[in-house]
Amino acid sequence: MRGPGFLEQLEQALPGAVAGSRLDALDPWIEVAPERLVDVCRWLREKSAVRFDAIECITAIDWFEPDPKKAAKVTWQPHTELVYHLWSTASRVSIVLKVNLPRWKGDVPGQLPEVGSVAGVWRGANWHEREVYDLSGVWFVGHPDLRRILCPEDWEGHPLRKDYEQPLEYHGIRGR
Amino acid sequence: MNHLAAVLPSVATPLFAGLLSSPVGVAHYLVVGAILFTAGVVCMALKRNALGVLMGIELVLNGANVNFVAFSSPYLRGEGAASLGLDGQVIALFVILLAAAEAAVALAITLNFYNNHATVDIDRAEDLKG
Amino acid sequence: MAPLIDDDPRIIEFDVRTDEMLVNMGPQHPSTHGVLRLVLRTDGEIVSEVEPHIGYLHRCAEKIGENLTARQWIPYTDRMDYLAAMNMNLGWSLAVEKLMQYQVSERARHLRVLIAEMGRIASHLVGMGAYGLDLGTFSPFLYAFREREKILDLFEEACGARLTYSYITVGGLTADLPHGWLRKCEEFLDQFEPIIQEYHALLTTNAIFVKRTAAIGVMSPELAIEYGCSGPVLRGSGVDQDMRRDGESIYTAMYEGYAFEVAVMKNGHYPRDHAYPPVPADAILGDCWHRFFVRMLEVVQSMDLVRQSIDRYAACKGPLGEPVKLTEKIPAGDAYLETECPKGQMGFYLVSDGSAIPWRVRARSSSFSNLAVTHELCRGCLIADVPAIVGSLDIVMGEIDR
Amino acid sequence: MMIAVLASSMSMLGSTLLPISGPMAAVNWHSVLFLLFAAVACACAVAVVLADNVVRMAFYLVLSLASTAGLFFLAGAEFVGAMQLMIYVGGTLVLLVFGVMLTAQAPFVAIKTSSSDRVLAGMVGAALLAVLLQAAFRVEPWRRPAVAAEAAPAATPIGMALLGVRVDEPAAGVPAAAVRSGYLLPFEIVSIHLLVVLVGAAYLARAKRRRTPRAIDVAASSVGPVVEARQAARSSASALVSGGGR
Amino acid sequence: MADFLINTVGLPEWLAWTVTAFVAAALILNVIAGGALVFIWAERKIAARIQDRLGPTRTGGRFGWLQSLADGIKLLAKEDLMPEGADGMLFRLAPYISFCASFCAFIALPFAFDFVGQRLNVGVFFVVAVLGLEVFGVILAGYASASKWSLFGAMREAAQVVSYEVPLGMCVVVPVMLAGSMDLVTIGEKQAGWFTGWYLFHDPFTFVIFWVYVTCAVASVNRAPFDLAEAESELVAGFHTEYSGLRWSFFFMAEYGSMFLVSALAAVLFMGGWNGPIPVATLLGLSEGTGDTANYFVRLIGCGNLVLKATLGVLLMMWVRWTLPRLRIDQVMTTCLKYCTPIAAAMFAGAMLWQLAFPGGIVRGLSRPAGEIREGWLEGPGGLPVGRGTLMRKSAAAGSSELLAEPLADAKSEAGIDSQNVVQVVP
Repeated sequence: MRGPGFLEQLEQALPGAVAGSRLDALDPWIEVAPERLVDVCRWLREKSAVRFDAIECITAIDWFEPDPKKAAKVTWQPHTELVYHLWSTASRVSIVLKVNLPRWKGDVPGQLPEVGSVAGVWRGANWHEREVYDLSGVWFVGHPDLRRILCPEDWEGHPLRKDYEQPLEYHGIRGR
Repeated sequence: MNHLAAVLPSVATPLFAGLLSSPVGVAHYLVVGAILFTAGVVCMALKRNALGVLMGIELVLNGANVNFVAFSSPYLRGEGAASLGLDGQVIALFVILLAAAEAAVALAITLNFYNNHATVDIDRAEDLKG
Repeated sequence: MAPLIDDDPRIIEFDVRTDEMLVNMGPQHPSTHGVLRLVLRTDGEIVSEVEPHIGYLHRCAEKIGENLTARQWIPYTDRMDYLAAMNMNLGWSLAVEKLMQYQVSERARHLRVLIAEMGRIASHLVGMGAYGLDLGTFSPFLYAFREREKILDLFEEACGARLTYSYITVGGLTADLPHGWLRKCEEFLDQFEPIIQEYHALLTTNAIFVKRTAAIGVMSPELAIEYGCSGPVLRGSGVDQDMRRDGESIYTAMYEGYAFEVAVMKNGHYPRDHAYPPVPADAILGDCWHRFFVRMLEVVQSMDLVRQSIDRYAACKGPLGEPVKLTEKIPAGDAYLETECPKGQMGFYLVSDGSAIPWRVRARSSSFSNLAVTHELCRGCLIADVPAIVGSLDIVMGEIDR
Repeated sequence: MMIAVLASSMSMLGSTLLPISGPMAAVNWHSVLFLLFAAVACACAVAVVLADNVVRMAFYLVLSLASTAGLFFLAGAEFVGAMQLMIYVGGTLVLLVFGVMLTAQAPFVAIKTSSSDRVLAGMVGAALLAVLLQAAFRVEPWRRPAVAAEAAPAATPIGMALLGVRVDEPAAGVPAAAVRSGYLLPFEIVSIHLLVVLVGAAYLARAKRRRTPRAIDVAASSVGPVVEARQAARSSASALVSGGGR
Repeated sequence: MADFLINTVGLPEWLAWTVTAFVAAALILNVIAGGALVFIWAERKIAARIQDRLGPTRTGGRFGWLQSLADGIKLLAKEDLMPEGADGMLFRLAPYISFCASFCAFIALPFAFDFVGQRLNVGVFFVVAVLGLEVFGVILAGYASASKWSLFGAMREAAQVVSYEVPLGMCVVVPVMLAGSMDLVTIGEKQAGWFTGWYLFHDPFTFVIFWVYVTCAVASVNRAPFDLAEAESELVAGFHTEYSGLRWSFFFMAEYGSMFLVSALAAVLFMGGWNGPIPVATLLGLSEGTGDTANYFVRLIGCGNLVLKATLGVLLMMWVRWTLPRLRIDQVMTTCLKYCTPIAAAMFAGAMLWQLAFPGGIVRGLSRPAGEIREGWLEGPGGLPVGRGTLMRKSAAAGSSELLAEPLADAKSEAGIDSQNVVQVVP
């Protein structure tokens, strides 16, 4: 979505919520502060001029390079990036929200990063958040039913993290 | 007891003698009716499941029905025996119909009881105990 | 639960009470369209709650995508919606092309339309036949498969595969059509057209079929939008949205110059509905019948598009163009693209760090969102309605579980 | 006691059967079938008492009642027999099993009876049986084997009797006029009774419950609002250059 | 046959009767088992044709004749599974109960005049009653399987079959009323002659009620679109989900047996039974009583007639099954209680009134206003009924509507009266 005007409206309505934006990208995006995410989403759905009434997709990108040689060359700090693709059925426009989270909460490995759940804003986000939790390990605070969805309930680890290692065996089934 | 022991052989001999070759009479049917009736009574007394009691009642009614039909049967009438004629069959019919009605109501009561008490154990139905 | 008294407004029904029962429908069940498991909480025949459990077909396609080049991942998209693999190939190719800002030749563009719309017909035929199966009639299923076989024959002739084609690829298509293909395709369309009336007679207008589907599983447009439903499921609720018209320019440009009307009910009418059976009186917009009917209309719409694309493709004398190298580097950045697949809007999201292998690959499945709404639709329905509702969503587990 | 009765009857059966094992030519098929049906009926009736599982009880009861229907056929009461099959076995017992399933908490319902109850009931039952058997054998004419009679079919007379016209010959010694009234009144009473029972049972068995909101009740409102919202959004979104669409 | 064995072969009487009974039982069993084999093959072929494919083509020659036999052998060889937690005895017995019910009903079904296992005075009633027992095997199977899907199937079957017995009974009562007898042989005999004598064409009401009967019969034998108990898309396989091998096949033999039975019953009740549409035998001068061989020949033709009609009914059921979707359970009950029952009741009343107004049916009654009208009970001089007889009405041309009565030949001897004593009957 290109439109500095819209961004200004958002900043006016929710000061401090926007952490950054890039409107000249292929898919223009707005970076939102993690703690303001739910507010922003609620505003986008209910208050904004363009009602973003559908959530299409939630993606978690694990920015982490397990290979130390390559890791030396990368320009970014390791973090988890959440990407929300929203869609307005009414005006047929889309918007991309990005949220940057630490890879682990408080940088303690094993502690999942937390962000507010938008399942209360769009009911359709429920399964998407469950999938992100399941595969990428992000804890959505306030989600009504945050369980694994694609992997079995007793699966360990979050497969889409870059440092994920497949278990040697699962219930007697060889993994590697 | 003594009486029965004395009576049984005397009456049972003609009964069982040639059981396969001689035609059966009303008494044969009465024996079946008696067994069904007794089984029903015992069933009613014994079962704690309301539906079991219901089945006992069905058996009792059925035992009675056997007698009615036997008494009315044109095939079984021995010489000199009185026959109920058609009446016996019609009464049996009514018994069957009323048994169906009774079963429906009893079942409804059982279901109601089950809804309220979550059991069909009739020993638990003691709300009205004085 | 507080006891109810007779004049309590909460009591609406008086009925024989039965115990609640948890029933597993699936993962091995004839009408769950693959390995879907629905846990039903039932009171007698009435279903009070349905909880779908998915993941039985999870193959970590996204993780695999992080280890392959963009073109190498094409066969994995085949296996998502294996009933419309052509459309899956197209979606991923377009997403990559969007990030690469690559323009395919005009000839390839028309060929892509032709192939994608044929794929849509094939997918809807399966959807229709399987829906009949869900409602207990077997014959339409075979009628549908008979025609689908012919499409698969055509596909086989074009690319050598019958199910997992990998035909449309980044930068164009793997091969041009063989000689005489277009004529065979036209022959197929000519003989297929009257058969659609047969389907309408067997299903759409069949009294029992209408009774089983009309006013069942009614989904309001608000609900459909909130759950991110798409495709015929969304249009069946009366929402006028079709990515072929409303999508991003790289996708809509494909259909530029094509005449088609989105199959959605407007002012009580479907486009060109005089040629098709009337909407039954007891059908409510958003119910199973409408979802089914939208699919049937889209078959006709796709046939129309195929005819148009055949003409354009035949008229287009330019080169088809070569697909990009298998190890083509992708510029850094990210791109998200949704295409209109037969089951709904299939989104592909690609994050690249500048190498040939994407950093992150994401497939947004339409059936995933469409299935998520099941528990809303099935609340209070009968057991027999559950297959009817799930069938009307026309899901494919390969796409949901990825 | 019961065992004693059974043992004595068994021994008598054995002793009496032996002499007639030779002349099988005189087998009376009516008697053979009677024995068959009677044995099944009695054995299953006893099995009903002994079984603990309600569904098995119902199963034995079905066999018992069906065999009794066979006895009715043998006794020439074909209509009653068919009625027994249809109403009792096909209707009442199906209803019973239905009730069992509606009230089943565990997969197999079995409420055990205590063994002291069993002994007590067995004694009482045996006493009752003894009395009944005695009564059965007491009346001389009943014990006489039947005169083989070819009986007229009873279905039509029963039908006529239920409609108030007696067409069968009256029993011996009864004045013809006394039985002419038939069974119209009882028939009507039973009909009304059945109707009342039907209503009453339906009323009794109902349970109150909250209605689960059906999807159809929260059904689709029209498309109108969305379309309007779209128009509104279109105009207000003019500030934006949408990323998609045209 | 027993007479033949005793007199000609010289068997002792008890052996002769036993052999006769076993032969009769074997014949009926053959009708069911052999019929099931043929019908399953036919169903495959018909389904295949309806669905634009070939069906079995190789097993046993050109048309796959032996396909069902091969299937039967396969089923025999299959492992007989029983789920853990099932009630073993009931689980094992249930298929046989179903089959027995289906089998027993054939006892009273006449295949031709006197070609009947046991001619019962209440034949119709017996057949319908015994057919209703089949549900018990299904219920037990569903219950004993310890599977929720089976239980659902059983409950549906119980609700459905018990409900459909009501309209089915009403439909069956109409021919009984017209024939004045519940004896299937008598009902069949009454429709002898040309096809215009069939009760199907008796009057408009019987024509309608025939189709109600067809609906109810399809429902009561659990065939599509009423196959709720085994609805494979909802209940996996319903009551026989847990069955395999031979036990499973017994359910199917029972199903095909019942299908044939209700079709044959329809033929006897409405379509003239063993009487062909054109009385070929009569036209050829062959009729009952011409001689033993002729009798046998005529009956054989009649038997073929009935089997043909019943097969047509079975084929109709197959056609319906492969064409229509399945109804939902509430719709099935609605069909029964809101449509079939009232229609059947109204048609019953209509047929009754028609019989009063135009006795003898639409063709006979209108073309032959005088002559034989109907049978009834005759009143003797003392006002007491004296026996069965035929009520006559003098021809309208004679200008009199007086009712006369003539006792039937056998009734005369039975009641010990002759026609002179019989006077008028209530009009």
